[in-house]
Amino acid sequence: MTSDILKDAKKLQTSFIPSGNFKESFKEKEHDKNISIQIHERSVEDEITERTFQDVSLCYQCGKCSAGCPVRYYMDIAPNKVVRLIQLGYYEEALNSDTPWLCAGCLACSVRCPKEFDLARFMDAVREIALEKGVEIKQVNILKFHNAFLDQIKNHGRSYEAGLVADYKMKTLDLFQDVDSAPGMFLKGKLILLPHNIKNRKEIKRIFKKTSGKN
Amino acid sequence: MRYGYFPGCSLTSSAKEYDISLRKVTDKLGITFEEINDWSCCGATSAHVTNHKLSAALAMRNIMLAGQQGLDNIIAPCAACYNRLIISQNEVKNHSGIRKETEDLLSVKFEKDLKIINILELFLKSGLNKITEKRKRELSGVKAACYYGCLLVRPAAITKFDDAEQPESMEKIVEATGAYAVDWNYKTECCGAAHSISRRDIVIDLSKKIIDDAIAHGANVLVVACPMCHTNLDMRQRAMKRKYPEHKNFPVLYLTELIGLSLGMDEKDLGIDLHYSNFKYADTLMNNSAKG
Amino acid sequence: MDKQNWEPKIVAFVCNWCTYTGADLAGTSRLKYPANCKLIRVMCSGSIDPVFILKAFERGADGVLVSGCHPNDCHYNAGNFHARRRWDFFHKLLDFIGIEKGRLQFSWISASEGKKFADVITKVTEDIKAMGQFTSYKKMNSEFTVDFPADLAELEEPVLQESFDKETVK
Amino acid sequence: MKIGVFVCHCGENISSTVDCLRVADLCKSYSGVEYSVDYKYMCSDPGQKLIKEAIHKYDLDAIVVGSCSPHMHERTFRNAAVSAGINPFMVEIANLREHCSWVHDEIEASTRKAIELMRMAIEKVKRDKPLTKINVPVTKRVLVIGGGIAGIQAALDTANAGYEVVLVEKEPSIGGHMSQLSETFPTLDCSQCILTPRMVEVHQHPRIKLMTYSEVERVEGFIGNFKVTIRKKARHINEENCSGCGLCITKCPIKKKAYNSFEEDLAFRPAVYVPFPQAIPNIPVIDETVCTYYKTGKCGMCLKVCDREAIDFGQKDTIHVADVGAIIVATGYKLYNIEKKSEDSIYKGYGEYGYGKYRDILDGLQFERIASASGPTSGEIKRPSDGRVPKKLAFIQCVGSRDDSKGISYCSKICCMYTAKQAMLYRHKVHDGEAYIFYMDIRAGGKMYEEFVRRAIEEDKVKYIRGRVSRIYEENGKYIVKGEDTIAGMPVEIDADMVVLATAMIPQDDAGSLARKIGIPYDKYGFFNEAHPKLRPVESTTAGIFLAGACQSPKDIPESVSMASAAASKAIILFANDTLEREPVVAKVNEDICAGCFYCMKVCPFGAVEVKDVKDMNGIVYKEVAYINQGVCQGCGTCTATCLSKSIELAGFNNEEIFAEIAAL
Ligand SMILES: Cc1cc2nc3c(=O)[nH]c(=O)nc-3n(C[C@H](O)[C@H](O)[C@H](O)COP(=O)(O)OP(=O)(O)OC[C@H]3O[C@@H](n4cnc5c(N)ncnc54)[C@H](O)[C@@H]3O)c2cc1C
Ligand SMILES: Cc1cc2nc3c(=O)[nH]c(=O)nc-3n(C[C@H](O)[C@H](O)[C@H](O)COP(=O)(O)OP(=O)(O)OC[C@H]3O[C@@H](n4cnc5c(N)ncnc54)[C@H](O)[C@@H]3O)c2cc1C
Ligand code: SF4
Ligand code: SF4
Ligand code: SF4
Ligand code: SF4
Ligand code: SF4
Ligand code: SF4
Ligand code: SF4
Ligand code: SF4
Repeated sequence: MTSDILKDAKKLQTSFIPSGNFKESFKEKEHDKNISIQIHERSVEDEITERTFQDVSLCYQCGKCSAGCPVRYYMDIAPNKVVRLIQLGYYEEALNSDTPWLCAGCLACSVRCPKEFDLARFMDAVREIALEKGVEIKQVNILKFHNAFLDQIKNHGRSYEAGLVADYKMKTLDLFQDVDSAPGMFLKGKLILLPHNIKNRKEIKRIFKKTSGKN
Repeated sequence: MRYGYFPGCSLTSSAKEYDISLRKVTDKLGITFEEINDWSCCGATSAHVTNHKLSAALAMRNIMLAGQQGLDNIIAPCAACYNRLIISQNEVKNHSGIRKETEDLLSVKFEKDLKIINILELFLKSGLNKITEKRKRELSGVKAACYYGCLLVRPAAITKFDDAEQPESMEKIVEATGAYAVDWNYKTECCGAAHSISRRDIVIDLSKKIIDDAIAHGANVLVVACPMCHTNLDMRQRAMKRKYPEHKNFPVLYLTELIGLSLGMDEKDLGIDLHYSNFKYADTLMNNSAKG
Repeated sequence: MDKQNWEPKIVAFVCNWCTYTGADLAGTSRLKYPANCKLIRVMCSGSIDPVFILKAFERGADGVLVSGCHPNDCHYNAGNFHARRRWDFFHKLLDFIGIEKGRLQFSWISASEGKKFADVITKVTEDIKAMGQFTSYKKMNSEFTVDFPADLAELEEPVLQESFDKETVK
Repeated sequence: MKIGVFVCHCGENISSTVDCLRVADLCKSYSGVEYSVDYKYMCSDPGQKLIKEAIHKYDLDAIVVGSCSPHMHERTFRNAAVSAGINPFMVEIANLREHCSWVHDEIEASTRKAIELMRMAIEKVKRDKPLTKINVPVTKRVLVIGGGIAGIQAALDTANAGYEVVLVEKEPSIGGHMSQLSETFPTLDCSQCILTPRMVEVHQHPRIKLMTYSEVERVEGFIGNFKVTIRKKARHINEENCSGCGLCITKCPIKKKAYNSFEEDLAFRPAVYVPFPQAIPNIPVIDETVCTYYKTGKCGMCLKVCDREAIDFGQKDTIHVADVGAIIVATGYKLYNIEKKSEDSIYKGYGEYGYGKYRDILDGLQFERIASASGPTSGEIKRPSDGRVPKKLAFIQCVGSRDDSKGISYCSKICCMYTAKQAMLYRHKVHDGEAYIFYMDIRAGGKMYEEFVRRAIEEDKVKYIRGRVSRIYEENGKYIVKGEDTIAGMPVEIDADMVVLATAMIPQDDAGSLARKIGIPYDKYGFFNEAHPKLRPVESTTAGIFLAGACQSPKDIPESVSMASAAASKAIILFANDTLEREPVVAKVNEDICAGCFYCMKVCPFGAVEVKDVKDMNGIVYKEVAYINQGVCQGCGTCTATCLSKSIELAGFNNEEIFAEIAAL
């Protein structure tokens, strides 16, 4: 506990005192070898603004988003705090958080935010940037699921559960998780074993290829 | 006005019954539509949470195809597809940068402005009185908790068809079938569908709360309009029971299935037997009707 | 007049309450700025008629500055909003008749912004200097302007130039 | 025209960088200049004497002084001109000091500029016309609109200064919102107890004419000379005859058809009613919309019981006209309603808090009534739904306030304080009750305010939770309040028995239409605009119309009262003279060329433009033109630039004068 508090105090110092400019001080950290993410000239905050068309400083930290978030209890930090970290330049902490990955994209926060800040969209951008910067994602299964799902689309144009579940299970090596549903589905003829390939798979492949490049 | 149909991936597999009942019911009500040729997945949650450009392109591909096919509207029965399509379309409309990027990606120009409509809008538009007129089965004992989920009405500024906090359109449809719609609290609470496979623990908790609230408010059936919601609320009940032993199986119907039942259709015809929980829905509900 | 010694002639239309007073403050603070710009005082920037500006160009101004109170600070409440609105339109018109937009500048300077006044005048002067002399005003379509009253139209070109030059020679 | 030119050295202030002698010499060569001279100190007595003598000696018609800023000495030189017989508006000042010598160092450039400035002034003065100050008489009577605490205070102050007051209140009684409050922060004194004596004083004051149940229909005229038309709505009770015995009220069989709006709809009232027992005047009103007599022609119970023959079912609205010299607007506020009223309203409503479908979710004023000793529960804190005493109370601040998406962007300023007060009152009344307040910031800037809030926390153990609530819903008779404690970084759920929303203070519904009627501007929300946010906070931008209380922005009682006294003193200052003198810088329409487009009317910030009929010799109207009311026009000139046909001139700054300045360059 104590050490954590001290760590926080130290962080505050490096962030606030030397330059008075959060973005600058983040750049200073470039020399710190422990930090796994790359630092671009553009700050993460600017990148988010560019991708989401909204200024992060809009958020006045009322917490209404977190108060109504259905997955709040499973997150390591509150959604509003992720915004706060970005506002203050603690990009590393924000990008390393579980919260964006646990966000279910339900939009409850976005429709209730008094400042009309689209937090769900903000979370999208944080995830994108974390992936691009190669941050290690702790909610690994969630990411693996998304990848498995996208692989389905990439290869077939549509997703189909059997392939998805198989692919996901290969990726996670968690073979027993869904036993209570898969056999039932199969028996009911809902778990189709062969993928439905769309005709123009070439186009889909092209879309994937062209969008996979880093910004 | 030519309606386009975008079933989305789920309706071709895990939510076949939704597709089946939708086709049956619309047929009976005289609503016709054409499936979009060679449609592809809208990208779902996975695309937009990891790669926005990809997500926009996947959604817009389908809208573009529908346009080329000469359609004016797209019916997207899956709430998630509906949300992805309408949000992507909105984004392309409002941000010329994204528009250009996506147009380049798909090598087309977006010219036609198609209206994306969800299942509720479809029934509201085509006239609720048609349902009432053709009603065959007595459903007055059905006490339905209308579950919108999170993506059907949000964000209201874009979907523009119902209130985001106290929506009432599904209730109107349910009441047109002669069933009773209960007032409850979890109409728009998220069931966590995005994490259905990867974080089942979360999904089970969230879905459990939804079912409990429906029961607490006197509902005897949950009515949904989204395959993801259905999967979580129906299929996950066994796992729910494992975690919460006191849990009792609770019927979850697609809105189209409820309409089908009221129109006098057979359970099997509607695909209700494909549900994970083995209920004799019609019987249960009818019995309730008898009981009043 | 040879090109080397050319000094731009700039007219500023300013409101009585904010910018004119701001200019006073620049004076009391002894700030320095180029002497090319002369102020014409009006009660409110809302009363500045686009015709005034065209007239100024017609009379040989190389640049025109219009300045009033900040939004919400207008002494008359809303005059500067009207000015602003008129401007958006007028800028387009200028473009249409072939006057570079930079020749007409717009700013908000309050009564306490002496420094800003000096800075704006310096900047405008430099901008106009960089653009060079404004010769195309003659081409201006007369249908966009109203005539000067007769006695003014005939007003001799400023006497000061010649006599002043004479005196310096002397 | 003979013009005199006077170039001042200002000691060395001007002459150190401007060659004053040369400037004066050169000016001589300009046509019309009869005399030109330079002098060390023009503003000094000898300097002024020099000007006066020159005027006499050379028979000058106009003068130009090259000196400091007109804001310094324009008045000095005008006075000098006047005493030598020249019209003060035939004086122009060229600003050679602030705009020239002090800001340039090069002698040559400065001198050159000085000459140009002089020349501009000379060309302008040639076209100046003599103007005379405008004198308007003053009617020494004030109209106060709104009888809340602000209107009451303003009326009493003006009346006590010796002037007549007409106080117009749209409700049946004066008192406004203050009469609804329980106890008031920061001293917790009883609202009614301090308000009632003032209301009585208004009623009995010989110089205050009180018109309740009345509304202002029209305001014409201008400062010192307003003519107001007032509609006195039919009470259906003859005020002269009624003794206020209240018999009609107790006998009226209609008991539960109409919500009692004074009780914020927490109770009912009969068809014939006074809003509250201490009402001033204590004369009932019959509500036509519910009274049986108006529906069926029967009943008439009140008519039977009233032995003073005061019931008058046939009474009609009456129209009254009053001449006043000043108007004080004090129409107060209303509260944001969390129910969505309409699709296009700027207030979107709070569906997530239940759109007002739960009866135990109250707004601030409803709680005031419940906490008030004279309220529907006689001051006992009880749930409206079942009358139980709530053991857990949640307060939510900033509902509608500071919310760009559902309400308004501003901070309502008083709700932090009244929430602290209400939580305190609750804790005083329900000793074993818990009070939670969800807040974003505490804005307690005022004398004893922060101490008050701390007292709520430290002495009364009210729990403050920093974070906005996302949802409220009912579960087993409790209200689940879902919040986030943003300080602890933890989600919070409170199962409250009752919830009080500190809803935003917003303008009255009719604020906009009232403002247009009386010709004052209002902001995008509907609050009336002050003339200057810091230096003229109680004046509207329309001369002679003053503002008091919460109609200008959210305010508590102390502020409303200070503003009311300030507005009263502004009116009294106006009445200190019999006539008003105004600068003649006003706009005037040339009726011959006015095209009657009335664009000028749209842009005039002061509503000075009126429609005037132009008649031919037979008295037949053949066109409408704009007419500028010189009493109202403030001389901004916005209309002049707007008028396409160039039919408006601003005296002292007309087009010709400005063209002259341009041409002189
Ligand atoms: C819940 C709550 C608690 C509060 N508690 C406190 C407290 O403890 N201490 C404190 O200092 N302040 C408190 N206030 C603030 C206080 O109510 C206001 O500061 C005060 O009432 C403002 O007075 P006013 O005269 O400006 O407006 P109002 O009280 O609103 O009076 C305006 C009057 O004008 C009348 N009117 C409106 N329109 C017209 C029209 N067109 N023609 C004629 N008449 C019209 C209205 O009927 C009303 O009588 C509280 C406010 C609220 C909402
Ligand atoms: C850092 C700071 C920034 C501020 N910024 C703003 C702002 O942006 N906007 C705003 O609205 N307000 C601002 N204020 C507040 C503003 O300064 C005050 O509201 C305002 O100055 C108060 O005016 P006053 O006349 O009451 O008092 P003062 O300005 O203090 O004037 C009192 C006068 O009385 C004289 N005096 C004192 N005692 C005696 C005596 N015994 N006999 C004779 N004369 C005496 C003093 O010398 C002084 O001249 C700011 C205040 C501070 C501290
Ligand atoms: S609701 Fe909006 S303003 Fe409030 S903390 Fe969340 S993002 Fe920020
Ligand atoms: S969109 Fe994400 S962060 Fe927002 S409420 Fe839903 S799950 Fe929470
Ligand atoms: S109207 Fe008659 S009965 Fe009613 S209060 Fe007046 S005097 Fe009494
Ligand atoms: S006539 Fe109307 S007001 Fe009179 S007693 Fe009957 S209902 Fe009441
Ligand atoms: S006064 Fe307090 S409660 Fe009211 S809007 Fe301002 S901060 Fe919110
Ligand atoms: S003391 Fe000053 S800085 Fe602190 S809260 Fe009050 S007003 Fe703000
Ligand atoms: S703008 Fe000019 S023409 Fe039009 S009404 Fe006003 S004065 Fe007349
Ligand atoms: S000068 Fe200004 S105040 Fe006067 S009439 Fe014209 S616009 Fe109105």
